Amino acid sequence: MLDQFAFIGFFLIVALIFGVAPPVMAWFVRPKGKANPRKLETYECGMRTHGETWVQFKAQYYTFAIAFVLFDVEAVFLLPWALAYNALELYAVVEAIIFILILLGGLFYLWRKGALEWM
Amino acid sequence: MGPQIPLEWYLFLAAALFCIGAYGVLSRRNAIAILMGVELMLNAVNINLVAFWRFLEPGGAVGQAFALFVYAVAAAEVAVGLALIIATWRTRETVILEDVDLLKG
Amino acid sequence: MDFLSDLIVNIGLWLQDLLVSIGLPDAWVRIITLAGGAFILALVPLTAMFFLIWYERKIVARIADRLGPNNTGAYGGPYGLFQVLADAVKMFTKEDVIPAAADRWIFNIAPMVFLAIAVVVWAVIPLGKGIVGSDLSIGIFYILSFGSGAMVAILMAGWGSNNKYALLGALRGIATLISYEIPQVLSVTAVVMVAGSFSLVEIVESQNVIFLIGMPLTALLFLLSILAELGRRPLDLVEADSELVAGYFVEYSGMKFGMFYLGEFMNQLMVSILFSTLFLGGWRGPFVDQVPVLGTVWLVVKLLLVMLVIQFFQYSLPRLRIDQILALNWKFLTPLALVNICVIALVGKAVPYDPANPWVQTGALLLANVLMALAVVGILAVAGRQMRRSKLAGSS
Amino acid sequence: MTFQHVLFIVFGAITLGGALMVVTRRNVFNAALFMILSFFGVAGLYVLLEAPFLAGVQLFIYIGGISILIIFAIMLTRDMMNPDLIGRNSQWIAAAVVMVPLCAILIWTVSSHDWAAAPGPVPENSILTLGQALVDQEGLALPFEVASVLLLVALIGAVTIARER
Repeated sequence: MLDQFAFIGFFLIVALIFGVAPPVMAWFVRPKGKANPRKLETYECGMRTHGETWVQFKAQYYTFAIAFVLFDVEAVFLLPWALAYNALELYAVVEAIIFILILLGGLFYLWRKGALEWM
Repeated sequence: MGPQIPLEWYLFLAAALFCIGAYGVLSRRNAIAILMGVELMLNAVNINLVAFWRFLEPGGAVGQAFALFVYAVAAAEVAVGLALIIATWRTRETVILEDVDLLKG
Repeated sequence: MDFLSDLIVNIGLWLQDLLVSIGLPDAWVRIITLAGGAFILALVPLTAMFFLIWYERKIVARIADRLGPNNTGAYGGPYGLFQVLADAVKMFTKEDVIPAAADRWIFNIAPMVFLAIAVVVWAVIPLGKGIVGSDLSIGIFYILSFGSGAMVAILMAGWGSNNKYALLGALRGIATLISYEIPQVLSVTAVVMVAGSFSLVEIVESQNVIFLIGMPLTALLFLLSILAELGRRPLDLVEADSELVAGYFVEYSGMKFGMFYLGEFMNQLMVSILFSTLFLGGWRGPFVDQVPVLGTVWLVVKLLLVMLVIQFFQYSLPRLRIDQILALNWKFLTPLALVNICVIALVGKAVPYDPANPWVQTGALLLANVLMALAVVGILAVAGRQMRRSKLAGSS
Repeated sequence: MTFQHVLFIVFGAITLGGALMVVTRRNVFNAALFMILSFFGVAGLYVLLEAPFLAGVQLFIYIGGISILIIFAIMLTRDMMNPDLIGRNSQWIAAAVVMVPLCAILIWTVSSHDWAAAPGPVPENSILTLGQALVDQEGLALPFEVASVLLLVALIGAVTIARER
């Protein structure tokens, strides 16, 4: 198994090289020199930027992020079950379906409570 | 070819990671940073679980399965913890735990 | 003829023999072949890119009733084929502007992380019969887990730019990316269930009947989720060029912008191959057993088709609003994906797979899919009528 | 010193170095990025322990899920923009004084025990065994269903708390 991952290790290094190489190569050919301070201003369609960038965002983003993480974990539980699916008995399949339906019930509850609406 | 690294190395690493995480929990003021420390501690626990699975019972599934359950607990803990932090932020405009002291009003 | 029939595999073996014959120690031979193989495999998407960007631009031009790159002069080459090369040279020679307000470290690292992640997933994709970097036992899960790292790069870019448009674009983009990852993973779960393996090679080999026939709904779920993942219209909130200028990479210029562009194209190519591998049988096709090189040709044909479908979505549909996109995912695709898994699990147990006659299970699955699709359409019709009625009642 | 030892030291250094930066950086966003680096190192350790599925889960849930959640929360509360924010509280010296001996005690305890030598290789189908054990009535079927209930409770609870009313 580690033999398979040896290639992944090399590939990881190669991918990092591919990531770092373009800016380094560009450094040799691109024009350098001090840029006009106007050019270094934050871009905002020609206007001066106003106030902090970190304006407060809707908590609604966070609601969906929570649902995402928990369904992610559910998918991770389902993946080994899916791999073993062909070797399983019917009751094991039904167990996993109960597992899915419990979370689906939670999703429907949130839906009825209006938590999935974008306000 | 079995693993060439002794079990102790993993346990040392997990112990160090756990202590770093606990230090983060005890010494940070920002509630989100404290949660990050908790995550590091959970990771240390998981390293231990997987290392014991590998060295004591590689044929079984219990070690890996419990690591999966720890993931579920970690996800639930982070979701609820951060939701509390955001609810507190909405009413008190702070994430500094020392300022969130309801008894002082 | 023997040599021709398994061209790429034989070249690899020949190189290995050559290295051994010069008298290098075994460990060095292994390291050199692994590193060389990794480098060559990483070059494949990069070189394919030059053709595929040209292909996309030609399709876009035809949809918009234009000609596309067609300069036959010094730079363009025949049919404008070298246009992309000229663009790349331009990118390299552009000035590199780092905004004064930016967080320099995060700003500079973000495109590198993005491109590195776009490259790293290529390690497990089978590009033809016997041509695969490493046939990992967790193959498809490896791609999914590294793919989720791209979100971190996007957040880094949005944050490091210190620009309102960039940060808002990153947040909105991440909101769609994370939402649509759920149907993607769940549709992959359905494929894994039927194929019985995570390894992409084994998934291809188990497709005696391509999975598209047995699981059209799963394929549709996967297609929609990759559209969102690529930031393609109708789900292109990540960029939304008319609202957010360019999304999370507004502040990037020169080669760093080029890296985001290149990374997105590599992702597009990767998910096209993934779709072909999971649902269209990958490199399998007629005559592959006699001439294995033909497998790569079949794969290229399939992935060009998938890319064509993606382009049609991209350039003929309007963009959805963010509330519509999230509602589509959480109220429709995610429940459908979960029900889909349940149905496939039950049907797969009721009609077990028979190696002698693979069409039996496929037919049962197809029937279940059709029934499921009819039920979904029925529920949608009833729900839509109710919604219209309540609206009418509310307005009067 | 074999190749595996070198890899272990590299990944261990990534993990511990990232973790140290997490607990010492003032800027919470930077701390979150170092936390991601630390998680990546742990995934590498899982590969060395021949648990590739868990390495994938580590990337998938921790980097793709939990870290994103934490960064979202940082962006929603934007408290690191506060200029007079000090990263650590008044008891940080006490915490360090407690934690260094605790770490020493843990390491001493671990090293004073005689641990079993490494057994043979992990069977090829360890993920399959995991999948079967998760839904096995004799095995972990109950924890499996309870995990689902836990996720359900966390989903409803967290969304209800975080919602704007």
